[in-house]
Formats: sequence, C-alpha cells, structure tokens
Amino acid sequence: MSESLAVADHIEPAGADWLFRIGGAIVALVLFLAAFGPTLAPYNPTLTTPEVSSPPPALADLPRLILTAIVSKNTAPVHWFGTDASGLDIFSRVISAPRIDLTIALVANGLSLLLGISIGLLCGYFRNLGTEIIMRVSDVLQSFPVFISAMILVALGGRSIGNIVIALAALYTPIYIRLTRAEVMGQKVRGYVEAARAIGNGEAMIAIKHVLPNSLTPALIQSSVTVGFAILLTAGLSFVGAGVQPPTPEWGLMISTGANQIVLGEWWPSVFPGIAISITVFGFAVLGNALERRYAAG
Amino acid sequence: MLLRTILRRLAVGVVQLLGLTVAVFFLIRLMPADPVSRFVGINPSKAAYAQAAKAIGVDRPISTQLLHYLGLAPSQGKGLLQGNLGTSWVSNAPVLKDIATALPVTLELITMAFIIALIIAVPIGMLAALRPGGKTDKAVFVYGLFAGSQPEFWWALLFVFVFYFKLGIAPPPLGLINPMNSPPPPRTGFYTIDSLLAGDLTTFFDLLHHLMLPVATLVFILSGPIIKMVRQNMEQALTADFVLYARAAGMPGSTVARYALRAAMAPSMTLIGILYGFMLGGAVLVESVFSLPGIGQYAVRSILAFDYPAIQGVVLVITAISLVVYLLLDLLHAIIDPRLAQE
Amino acid sequence: MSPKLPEETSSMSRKFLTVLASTTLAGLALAAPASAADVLFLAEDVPAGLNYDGPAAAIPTSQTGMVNVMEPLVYYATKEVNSEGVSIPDFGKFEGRLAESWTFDKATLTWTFKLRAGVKGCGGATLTADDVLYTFARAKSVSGAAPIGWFLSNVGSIANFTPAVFGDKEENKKAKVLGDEVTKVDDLTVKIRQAEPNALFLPVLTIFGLMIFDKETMEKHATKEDPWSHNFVNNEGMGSFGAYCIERWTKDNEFALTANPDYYRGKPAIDRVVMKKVPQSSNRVVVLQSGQAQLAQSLTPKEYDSLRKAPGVKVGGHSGNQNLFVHMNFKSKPFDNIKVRQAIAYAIPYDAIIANGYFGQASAWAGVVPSTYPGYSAAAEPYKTDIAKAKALLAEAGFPDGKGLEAFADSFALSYVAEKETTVGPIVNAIQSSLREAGFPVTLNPMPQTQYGDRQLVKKDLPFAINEQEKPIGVDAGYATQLFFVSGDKGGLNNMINYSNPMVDDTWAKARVEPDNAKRDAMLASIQKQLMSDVAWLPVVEYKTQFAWSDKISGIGWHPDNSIRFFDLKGK
Amino acid sequence: MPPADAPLLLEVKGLKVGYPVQRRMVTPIDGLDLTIREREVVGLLGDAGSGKSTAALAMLGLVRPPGRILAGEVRFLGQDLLKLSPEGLRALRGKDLALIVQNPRGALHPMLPVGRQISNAYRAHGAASSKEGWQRAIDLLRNVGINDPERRVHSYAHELSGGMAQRALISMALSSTPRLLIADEPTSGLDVTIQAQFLDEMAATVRGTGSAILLVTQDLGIIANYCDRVVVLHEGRIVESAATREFFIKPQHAYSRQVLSLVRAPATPAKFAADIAPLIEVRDLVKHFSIKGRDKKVQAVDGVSFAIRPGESLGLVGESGSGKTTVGRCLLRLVEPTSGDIRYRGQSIASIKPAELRRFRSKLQIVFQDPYDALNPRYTMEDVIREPLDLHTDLDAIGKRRRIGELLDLVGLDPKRMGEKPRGLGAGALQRLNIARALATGPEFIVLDEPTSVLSPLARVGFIELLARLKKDLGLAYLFISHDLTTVQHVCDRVAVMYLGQIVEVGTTEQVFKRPAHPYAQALLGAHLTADPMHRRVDRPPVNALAGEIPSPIDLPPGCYLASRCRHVTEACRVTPQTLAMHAEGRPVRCMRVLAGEVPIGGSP
Repeated sequence: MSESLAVADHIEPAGADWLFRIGGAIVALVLFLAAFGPTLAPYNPTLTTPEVSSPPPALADLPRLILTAIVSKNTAPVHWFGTDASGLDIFSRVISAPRIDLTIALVANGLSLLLGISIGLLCGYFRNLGTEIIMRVSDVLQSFPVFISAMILVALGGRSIGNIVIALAALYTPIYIRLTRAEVMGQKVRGYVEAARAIGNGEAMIAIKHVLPNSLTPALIQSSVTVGFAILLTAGLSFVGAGVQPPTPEWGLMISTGANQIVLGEWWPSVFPGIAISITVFGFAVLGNALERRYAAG
Repeated sequence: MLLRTILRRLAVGVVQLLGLTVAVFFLIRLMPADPVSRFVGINPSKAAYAQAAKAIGVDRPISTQLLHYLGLAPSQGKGLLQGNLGTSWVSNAPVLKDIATALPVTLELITMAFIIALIIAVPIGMLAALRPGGKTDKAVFVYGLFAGSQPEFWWALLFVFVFYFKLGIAPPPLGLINPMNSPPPPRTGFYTIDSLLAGDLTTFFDLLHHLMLPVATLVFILSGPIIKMVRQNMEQALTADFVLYARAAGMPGSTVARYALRAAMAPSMTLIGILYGFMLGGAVLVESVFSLPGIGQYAVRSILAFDYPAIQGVVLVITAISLVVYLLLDLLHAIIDPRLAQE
Repeated sequence: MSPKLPEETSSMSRKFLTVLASTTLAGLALAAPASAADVLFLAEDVPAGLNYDGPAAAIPTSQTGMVNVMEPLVYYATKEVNSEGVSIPDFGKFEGRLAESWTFDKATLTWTFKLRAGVKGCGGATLTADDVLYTFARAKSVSGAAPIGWFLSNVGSIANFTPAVFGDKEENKKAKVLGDEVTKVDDLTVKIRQAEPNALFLPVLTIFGLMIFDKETMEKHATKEDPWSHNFVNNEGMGSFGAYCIERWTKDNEFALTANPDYYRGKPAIDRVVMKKVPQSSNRVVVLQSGQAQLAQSLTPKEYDSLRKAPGVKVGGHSGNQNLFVHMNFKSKPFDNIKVRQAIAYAIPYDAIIANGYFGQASAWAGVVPSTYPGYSAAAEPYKTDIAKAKALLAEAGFPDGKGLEAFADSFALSYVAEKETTVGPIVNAIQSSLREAGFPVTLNPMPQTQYGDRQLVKKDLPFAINEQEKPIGVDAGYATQLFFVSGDKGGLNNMINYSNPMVDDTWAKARVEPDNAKRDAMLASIQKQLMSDVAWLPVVEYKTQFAWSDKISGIGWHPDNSIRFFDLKGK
Repeated sequence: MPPADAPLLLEVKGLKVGYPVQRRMVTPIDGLDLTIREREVVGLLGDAGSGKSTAALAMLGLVRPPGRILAGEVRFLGQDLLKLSPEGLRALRGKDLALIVQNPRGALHPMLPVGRQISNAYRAHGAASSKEGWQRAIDLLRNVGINDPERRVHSYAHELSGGMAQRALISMALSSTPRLLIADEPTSGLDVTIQAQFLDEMAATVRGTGSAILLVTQDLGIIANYCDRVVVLHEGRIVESAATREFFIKPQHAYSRQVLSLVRAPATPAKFAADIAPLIEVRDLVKHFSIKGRDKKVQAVDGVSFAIRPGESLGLVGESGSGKTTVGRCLLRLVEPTSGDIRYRGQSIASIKPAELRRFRSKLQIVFQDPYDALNPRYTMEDVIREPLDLHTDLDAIGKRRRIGELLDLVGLDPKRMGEKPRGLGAGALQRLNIARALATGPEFIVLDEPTSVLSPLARVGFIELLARLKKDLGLAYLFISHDLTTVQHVCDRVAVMYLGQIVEVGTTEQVFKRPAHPYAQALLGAHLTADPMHRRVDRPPVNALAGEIPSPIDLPPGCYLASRCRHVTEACRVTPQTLAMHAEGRPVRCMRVLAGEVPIGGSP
C-alpha cells in the first residue's frame, strides 16, 4: 500500500461521531415509540374525545400541568399537543404513529432488500441473457416516476398498509438490485474470489459464501436512507389521499387532516406530526450517512 | 462513437418506454376499480352503463384495448405508435394536449428551483469543502442532511402559513398568476417565457411573485442533496493527486480551483439528473399545496378519477422526460469527463 | 459591447423594482376586485366539461358551469330570501324561462310550450322551436357517454324515450331518432307528448340535464364523427342562451365568464365571473378572507363556521336537499337483521355530529326524503342516541356486547368518499368511537369517489357506508322513492342497499300514475313510514348547503343542484 | 557528482508534519533534517510507511489535506519556504522547485487535455498567451522523447501509458529548468525497460539543465545506479546519510543492513538430474480472449511449452502484457485455456470436468500478486486457512485448529493471533498468510504470481527467504512469475523469458542473467538495475535498449513479434514466424538470427 493512500485513510469525516450519536439516539427513540408508543399514549389514538380542536396548553401552564399529572392520577390526562377536528388526542397519535410508519418502512425496506440483494447477486455474478433481461425489467421499474406509481398502486388498489408496503417495495427493489449488482461485479473480480476458486470452491459456493457477504455494505447503508425516505413517501401518499386509512395514527395523514386547519389558525394538528417526521427522517439520514462514512471505505 | 451511444440509449429508452406502457396498461386494469361508474354520471340504468362502457372502450377484451391504445389495430385510428396518447375521459381532450398545458408549469417550477438551488448550493458546498471539518463545513453538512430529508409538503404549508397568512409577503397559494389577470398568450406554454415574449412585464413579475414560495420550498429541499454532493465531491477533488500536483506545479489559486471544480461537478451530473426526474413526479405535493396546475396535479386528478388514458400518458411522458434528462446529463458528463466518452 | 450597458441595466433594475413592488402591493392590497363588477369565485375545480350527456354531468363544479351558460325551458319561482340572505325557490310554483307559457292537454298528455321571442345566445343566434327540437333529438340520440338528457326525459315519461334507444340493432337505431313526441308547431311553439301521466314532467325540465342548446352554434361545431358536437361542449364552449358567455376555459385551472349583454332577463349585474380552481378548501378560505375573492363554495362546515366571524365575509345557506345517512346493505350479514340495524340507529351520536361535524348547521333528519321536497312525511319517533338501548338490541340480535360480530369485520368497515375527508372525517370518527362503545367492531374505509360510486351504483356491494351526497335531482318524494327504494328489478336504479319490500313496490306503482296530488301524497307517506320502520336508510342529519361570500356582493341563491346562478348576484 | 563543497540548495531542519486522526495528531514526519547541494542527486530511501512521500511534498511546503506542517524550516536558496507568502511560495513551485510523483496518471487532471495542463503549468510562471503555452507544451513533449507530440497534446491522461504520462509530467516539471527536482518514486508501476528508459532520460535531461534531484525510492537498484548520496528515512527521521558506494559497502543503520542483506548474499541454484520426470508439463498452451463487440482476439498466450520438475523453481519473466500471468492462471485452470495440454504427474488436467478438477486444487496452488485483495476481508486468519481444510481434508475441529496453528507458525506468523482479521497486518504478513493458505492442503506445486511486487523492500527480503526455506524444507516446486528480476535471480533455478505470449528463451538463471541470448532477453536484462554502485548505469551508455513500448497483442505481426523494436531486425524477421529451437549453448531460443549466430550473445556487466 502506498503511503499517500495510507494518509488518505486518515482523513476523518466532519464530526462523524457526534452525528452518529444523534442519529442513533433519534432512531432509538423512534424504535422505542414503535414498541411502546401506543401503550404509553394517554388516550386511545383512534377514538375521539369530547374536546374537539382544543389547542395545546400554553407554555406558561406546562409546569403546573406536569406537576398535576405526576401528583394526581384521577384527573383526565392533559392533551399535551391538543386535539384535532375530530377530537382525537394529537400527542397520543404522534407517539403511536411510529409503529405504523416504521412497520411500513421496515417491512417494505426488508422486502425490497431481500429481493434486491438476491436478484442483484444473481445478476451481478452470473452474467447471461436471462440476467440481462432481469436487469432491463428492473430498469423499467426504476424509471417509473416514484411518487406517481406509488399513488397508482395505492389509489387504485385500495388504501391499505399492505398495498403501501407493496408499492414501496416495488419501487425500492430495483435500487437494491442495482447497488448489489454493481458491488458484486466489483467484488467478483477481486483476488479473494479467485483465491477461493483456486482452493476448490464451486461457483455457487463462492457467490454465496464469499461475494455475497462482501457485497452487502452498499445495500445496507442505503437501507437506512431508504427507511427514512419510505416514511416520507408514506406521509406524502397520505397527504394526497393515497395513504393509510384514517384514523390510523400516521404522521402524514395527521399533517394532511391538519393542513386544512392551519389557515384557521389551528396549527397544532399538523405542526406536531410534521416535526416528528422531520426529526425522524433526519435521524435516519444522519445514521445512514454515519454508517456510510464508517463502513463504505471497507 | 458518441453518436452511436446516443442512438443506442435512445433505442433502449424507446423499448423501455414501450415496456413501461404495457406494464402500466395492465397494472391499472388489474386494479379493483371501475372507471365506468365515474364516467356514466348520475343514476345510470344498466343500458346506460353499457353505453358508457362502450363509449370509453372498456367493454372490449384487454388485449384488444392494448392493441388499440398502441395503434396496432389500424382500423381504429391513431394510437401511441402514431403519437396519439388517446383522449382523457375526464377532460375529453386529447391527453397530449392536456399534458402540453400542464407540463410546462411543472418544468418551469422545477427548472427554476434547480437553477436557484444550484446557484446557492454549489458555492456553499465548495466553501464547506475548502476547510473540511471546520465550523462552516459542519454546519453545511448538517444542513445538507437535514434539508435533504424533509417532508416538502409540510414545509410548503408552513411557508404559506408564515409568509402569506402571518406576514402577507407572499401571494395566496392560488396558482401561477393573479386569477383576475389573463395569462400571457401561449406560445411556448411556459408562462414566464410567454409573458416576456409578449413584453408583458407586469404578468412576468406577477409570475415570479407567485412562484416565490413554491420555488423556495423546492430550493430548500433540493439544496440539501446538492450541497451534500458538491461538498463531498469537492472534498474528494481537493485531496486528489492532480489538485495537489497543480499546486505543486505552482499554478495560481484560480486554476487550482477550476481543476477541482471541474472534477467535482462531473460526477454530480448523474445525481442532478436523478433528482430532476424524481422532482418531475414528486413536485405534485408542492403543486397541490400551491394549486399549481402542473403535471403532478394532472396525475393526481387522473389517478383519482381512474382516467386510464391520462394515467398512461402521464407516466409515459414523465418517464420519457426523465430518460431524456438522464441522457442529456450523461452526455454533458461525457463531454466534461472524456473518460466516459470512451465507454 | 456598447458603452450604454450600465445605464440600461440600471434602468432595467429600477423597472424591475418598481414592478416587483407594485405587484407585491397588488398582492397585499387586492381587497377589491380589479373592477367592482368582477367576481372571483373559488371552487374545488372548474368545469371538466359542459356536456350534460357527458361524464362531466355528475360533477358539481361542471354543473355550475352548465347552469350559468345554459338556460332551461321552465324553472321554479323564487319563494323568499331567508334570514341568512339566501334566496329559496318555491317547489310548488313554476315560471317560464325560455318558455313564456305552457298548457297541458290531459286527454292527449301533450304539453304546448310558447317560446319567448327575441332571446339571443352568446353565439348571436335567436331562440326558435328548432333549438328545442335539437335539444331533445340530441338527448334521444344517446350519442354521449352519459345520456342524462334521455334519462330525464324518460323519468318525465316523455313518449318514446325508452330503453330501446340503447344498442346497435336496426330497431335501436330507429328508436334513437326523434319522432312525433316533440314537434314544432311554429317558430315559437313546441309540443311535447307524455306516454303516461307523470307529475315529474315539469320538475325534470328545470334540471340542467334538459337545458336548451342553440342549434345554430352547436351545428357549426359538429363534425362527421361527432354530429352532436359533444367534443365542442366537452372541451371548448357552449351554444345556448344562458346569462353568461365563456371568455376563457382552461381545464384544471380557471373558467372565466362574461355577462351575456343580450340576456333576455337583462344583462347580469356582475360583468365578469372567474371561476378559479383552488382544490384545497382551506386555501379557498384564506383567499376569500383576504378579500381577493368574492365567493367560495364547498368549504367544510368548520371553515364556514370560522368565516362567520371573519370581517368582510358573509356565510349563509339553506337546508334544502343535502343530507347524511348511514347505508347498511340488506345483502350483507348481519345488516339483514333488523335488530342490528336498530341497534346501530341508537348508537349514532346525532348531537355530536350536529355540533362537531356541522357546527350547528344541520338538524336531525326524521325521514328518508329531503324535508323540503313535495310529498315529504316525517317519522313520528325519530331515532335518538341511546347506547344502553343499542346494547340491549344488540344482545337481542344475538350479539351480547358485540360478541360474534368479529366474524363480520368486513361488513363493519365503514366506507365513505375519501375526497370528502375534511368534512366527513370528524363525523366518521365520532360514529366509529360511538359504535365501538356500543360493541360494534367498526373500522374506517375511505375510498376514492370512483370506487365508492362503482360499488354503490354498479356492484351495489358496499356493506356499510356513510353517504352524504344523495340529493335527488328530481324535486319530489316519489322520485326519491323510485330511485332509492323500489326493488332493483322494478326500476330502483340507485337502490344501493338492495332493499326490497313488496308493499313499497306496489304502493309506488300506483302512486306513480296517480293524478290526484292528495292521494299521491298519502301513498308516499305510507311508503316513508314503512321505510323508516325497516331502517332502510338510517337517516342522520339534514345539513345546510352553505356559501361564503364577500360583503361586497349579495344575492346568493340556493338551487336544488346546489350550483350558484351568477345571474342572481348583485354588486354593492 | 558535484564537489562536496558545492553550495547548499536545500536545507531542511526539524521538519514535522502531522495529520489529525480522531482528535490526535499523528506525525509521519517527525524532526527531519536534510541537505541537498547544487547538482547533487540524492536518493531518499525508506520502507513503506516511513513518510517518504509526505517528506517529498513537504519540501515544497505542501501537505495533503487535512495534514499540516507543524514545525521546522525548509530553506531553499536561503529563504524559508514555510514562512513565505502563498504567492511567493507559488512563484517558486513549479519554477525553481519541481515535482514528479508516482502514479503520474493520477497527477494529471483526468478531464483536461495534457497539452492544456502543461501549458497551464508553463503559463503559471510567466506571461504567455494560451497559444504560446500550447506551442510550448508541444515542444516540451518532444523534448522528453514523445513521438508525435502535436497529436499527444490533445490526449487525456487515461489515453496515455504510464510511461508516457510520467514523461508528460516531467516535461511539465522541467518546463522552467528547476534548480531542484523532487522525484517521488517516479518509476513505480512502470515496466523494467520503461523504467530504465525513463530514468536514463531523466538523468540526461537534468544533467543538461544542471538541476539537483531528490529521488525518493525504495528500489536499491535505482539508488545504486543513479544517486550520488543516500539518505535513509525511518519512522519520520533521517537515520543515515552516506555517499552511495559507502552505503552499499558499509550500511550503518539496522534497517539499511537488513534491506541490503539480499544484495550481499546471492542465492545458490539447485542442481537437477536430467532424467527426473516432470511434475508439471505444459505443451502448446494457447489462450485467446475475444473482445466484446469486435471480432478481434487478444492472443494472451501463444503456444507456450515448459516443464517443471519436483522441487524446481521456474521463473517466468517479461513485461506487463507478455502473458505471463495468464500462463499461471491457465495452469490452474482459473482461466480456461483455449488449447494445449497441461499434465500434472503425467495426468492431463487441461480438459477434465470442474468437479474432478477441484480434487487437484489441493495439489496445485497459487499465491496472488495483491496479498490484501486475495483475502476475504470478512475472514479471520483462522477462517482463511480453515477453508481449504474444510474442502479437502476430513480433519476434525481440533485437528484443523492444530493444523492452522502449524501453518501459521511455518510461515512465520504468530498462531496466537489466528482469531484476528488480517486488516491491520502489513503486506508482507498478508502474503505469508496467503502462502499458509496455499500450503494448507499440502501441495507440491505453487504458482507465485508476482508475489513480491507490492511488498516493501524489507518485507520482500523476508518473503524471499521464506520461499527459499519452504522450497528446501517441503520440496515445493514453483512457477515464479515476476518482472522483478532481482527477486527472480534469488528464487529461481531456471528462467523463461516471455514476450507477447511466447517464450523467447529458457535457461538456467545464471545463463539467462549472465548471457541472455534473445534480443528481447538482452534488452530486458540490460534494463535491469543491479544494485551495484560500482557499475553505475549513469556512467556508461545504455546498451541493447529496445525502441518504443510493447505493442498491442491484438494485431500481431506475421513474423517475429519483436521485429518492430529489435535492433537486429532484417526483412526476413518481419515475415518469418519464429520458433523456439535449441541453441548451441543447450537452451531454447526463439530467434533465427541468434540461432544462426548472427547476433552476439549479450554479456551483462
């Protein structure tokens, strides 16, 4: 290894460490809420309360309210983020949403990751007419306008979580195919592959045992970004009316229902879920970036 | 050599578009939705229903419909292969004409946003790269990550709330021009260009005023990935051997900067192309907040109305434009980077 | 490069600044419209087409376009202006529009219309009997995709407007040609013959779907493939005698109208009306509030409510024919069980819906026909919210505390039109929460209008739904009965719940051709009583059709199609 | 050599360069002192990681970002570069102080024509129009011996060969007759013949301009042949500075002594009885690669035959592109030969089925050029060696573990570290691990494909000793493929010289090195830089040099492949295909003129 390269390896990314921690903390919090959010929620996130469109408590009242909430158990819980036009408790919905949003994002991502990696490995390692055709088909899929195709699938197929997952998975799979295939093509000419062949491994064995584990990094790094974008896309679909069904606690849906109230001065139904999406997706992006910086080099 | 590449890419593109058309054609017909009920209107009898189904041609077998759509059934007039995208079931106008009205709005919006985002983001990204790890770099880096991962529709709403509702600086989110004004006489379909061609400065500035918030929203979102990319490519370029060598050869700072910039921008082309293609379909959210009659709104409208010819047309046109943009940027990339021209 | 450049650029930039400043100010200070006689009307869409025999006919915004550029033969007289400043039509009294007067010969079932002389359309043509004949011939040709003209003629029992027109056989082709049922007596006299006595004849003539075309203009735009000019009225313009003429029509964007100076009722007070597409109701609110627009419709009840307090804006409406009911399909278990239907009826939170869903602008509905319509009869004991009773009924039905209902999860997916989310959302949420409390495993199932329409009208397989969009366009209780409750095989076109009761079918068969109004009303009342006790529909509320307008204008009128007539408007 | 009292040109004192690594400063250069006098050629010798390149850059006041110069002074012509204004520094760089670097193609901007870059460099130090700059670029390229410079100025870096790119770089560096040229491993990655050509030309050009040179290298041959003085860099400091001859005779520092050990102790080749049956026999091996999209073929291997006896080590030498690596791959059928026969102990393995072939994998092994690349990055050392054991033995877990320990021990790696990933190891240790893996199944024959080319001098010495030991202890036979003639000389019993897919000469190591017969072998050996300061190449005119570069193996001439470059070419050579025939000295040579005695057999000094 030449000296100059050794030096280049020393170049440290800007503050990768604290970013990694921030991203990790955000993602951990979201995961925590996905697991326990609905349990912690003071109200059932899908049932109405008698208070309709009530604003969140004033900042000045917060200390008193928090104190009361801790001390006395029998008063009705405070609507920390207010309620929406139907009387649903926004705080309960915001902290219950990760379960839906993350499930969609993770399942869609997992599905496309699995498919993409398998097909990518196949198409990258074995280059023949069959795999060429698969690639062209994947190209066609990838050249679909992402958002519009997701809308078609969901709007025409029905607003269900399953359809959203399928739509997202169909959109992301070609990305993983491409990433994995490119990496596989890079890896399969590496010396260790030839070395594995030289000591007597069969091709399928080399592909699975040697090439595959070394070709996962780009796809895995991408998946952090993809999970974030899946959340954005799910929310966007809800916003144009092609997302999950109300009153499912889902951030995009909440923004969408609240969007109409903003100009009436009711900012809280869409501002709080908006902040939640904003932070969550940022968290995934940061984590993805930190992972990339950490592992992309080798 | 380059020409052959272009021709090959175009040929592959055409095949892809055909494949896409067929895929979309079957996809929307597989969905559990019935366009006829929308079409037939109020309280139809069975007979009227059948009449409507016949009028839009969905009573025929799917394969026949496909042949007609593609224009492979010569008795039935022009189809896709003859450049006819069919007639929208909602607007009853040729889909091509509808798209020709809607598309310039979106192109105008995102092109403007891209140009401004590039003008802002490229220098900032470069500035950050000059001192890697510095305060500016860190701030720019975090901003790039943040802006690149935001729900644009939410920000658009916030912008409307703040700049129109609270501050009153922006016009109401009602489209491209003041609704009481007439649009400029259409020549290119692009309002800004048309208004300039007509010498109508008032309309032109009215347009700019109305585009202010939608463009700002997109610039905010777009600048994220662009800054991130420029910063990264520039940082890489600045540590590249040839930049170091240019300095070692005593070249002036300006030359060194040009060397680095050229190397940094070349790989950025691909990402810009992908972003542009993504925006073309993704602008729908912003269009919907600002009531811009663009291609995204047209797509949403068509999808919700089960307007099959319009859906097919929109997907086809957006994909075709994306492919052309990819091709153009790849060509530009090849011109900047001769290594690619060889491949 | 010329040395003048700096000067040029500076003058350019000065110009830029001035213009920018002026447009900015214009944006801020557009409190008044560009001209006092202009109105900017914000709607969720502009007309998608003006052809009532086309797909646009079902879309309210397209109907608004039609009624303002076309003109009917007859219409309802105005009854009063209500306390909210909205004028109301008198469903008992018809007045001539394009027809100056008419007579009816009971023996031959023939109506003779005397047309107004000298009526000029936007195209410059003058109204003659040929225009009326053209209109009916066009309707009978069923050449459009959605033959509304034929349908209304059929509902009004105009002779020979039978289903025989559909099909490609020789006899069908003959049936499509206008015969002696509509004839020209002279240039200004037309005779129309009915096949049987039917009280719906005049009501259907008021509907936009039988408004009169201007033959001359229409034929100018006819082509060989399209002899009835469907494309023209679908996309470009109109040939009729309405109060307004089309100045500009950009679909999905705006629809600009200018007053027809030759309009026979006098030139409209408002010179120019621009209908602007603003898809989000909240945006319509904002712009109306800013003073830039003068008129807005299709806001959510909540938005109307908030505008009520806004300065410079007036809100008013009329509870005319819009209502909300729960749809339970008799073919879906367990809704075939009357106890279950009744249990649901007692579990609906009526007051909460009126308060939180409609902000008080609605009232409980005690019937299944709009209460303003002739022939309406209210139930003696309408349903009230009583969860305990609901639970008791549910137990009686064999589902104590809802046990056993899980098997019908699909049936309890409460469908509604997704596009109406902002209005219906709070209502369905309230219903869901309340029904869950009573033990029903309700989930929400919004679907696009198209899908909803398909399942309601064509497949008729929606098990459980909220419906707030059935306003019978025929202003008559009998029309509503015929449309919604008569068995499907007996002509109940929109019997979405698969309701079938021989008593209803038989009584209606008699009432339909009953010439005596009092007898007819009594029969209709017995039908309505039966429907209520069967819980055919579960009526929830009747709500106001509301409008919001700037205090700079007045003269809003309510009409059964809920479309504003711009002619009614006055500036201040 | 300049007189010892020539004026000082460069004086470096206490130079310290640091790189921030996770909030700490790592200092690859830590207190470096160095002087260079006018017209002096100083060799800067150092192992990988010693900081040579960093030091070379620092002499121009440059550091690769994000590094910084922390302390010290660099006096050039009396002024401290590190205290100069950026503009003052810039004026010196590229004018009085010039640099050429290793990886010349990377130092050229990939998206600008070479001419534009040379012109930019020229114009950076004097007002010249872009047209003049362009013209000057053409002249400069011509001066450094590039044919057809008018065309070459339009070329991009990727269109140039390494040698040409390095010439373009030096033309840029010399455009303003610098007082000091810093050459940072300028020939690493170049073929032997090109390296010699280039260094000769550089030496000649610099002699003309009167510049001094700081020649950074790890190649003792280069030091011995071109440098007046040697300074040895070790762990960021200069540990030894001596005149070249003294250095080779009496190295002071431990590092120097170790590196020189190989030079001072030549190997003794084994002797073989002629009648021993060959272990490996290759006959008429041919390998063609078809080119995608064209119906042309690359003739990588063109009828190669040889035999290797048990315990024998055959060297296969030649420039890159000669096909020697493909021969190695074909032998193990990692690349499927187009035709020809390969026999292992008399049994043909050229066309057996893949499943059957896998059994032979335990007997025939290979070690690759890049030791890092040849290891699965996710495997620990233990995993690496276990894999062949899993495939070819039925040892139980304990047995495997024991065997792994033995093998690591055998190649000089610590068995206690078998659970570690090889990531942190140096190239030398990695290559030992590769050897251990190859040895795991007890092979009799190993193909060594340029195994030392990426090793540092120190690691190379150790590795060569290891190869010799294994050969002696285990009786291994090697096919040793290399362009590093010094190593070949130490490892091989016999040597085959390849050119464009053909073997042109085979003989014992001594025969080929001392008396190369074929004109190509003569040129190749003539270009070999022997680490012997007594017979410096700069002091004598180069002999037997070849013109030009190796031609493309796509359109080969009908006659002798060397015809276009050979000094002894005749018309007959151009049309007559050459065959490998026995020369009078008892070794096969592929040249009819040599066989006919028309060409003198070259004597190497």
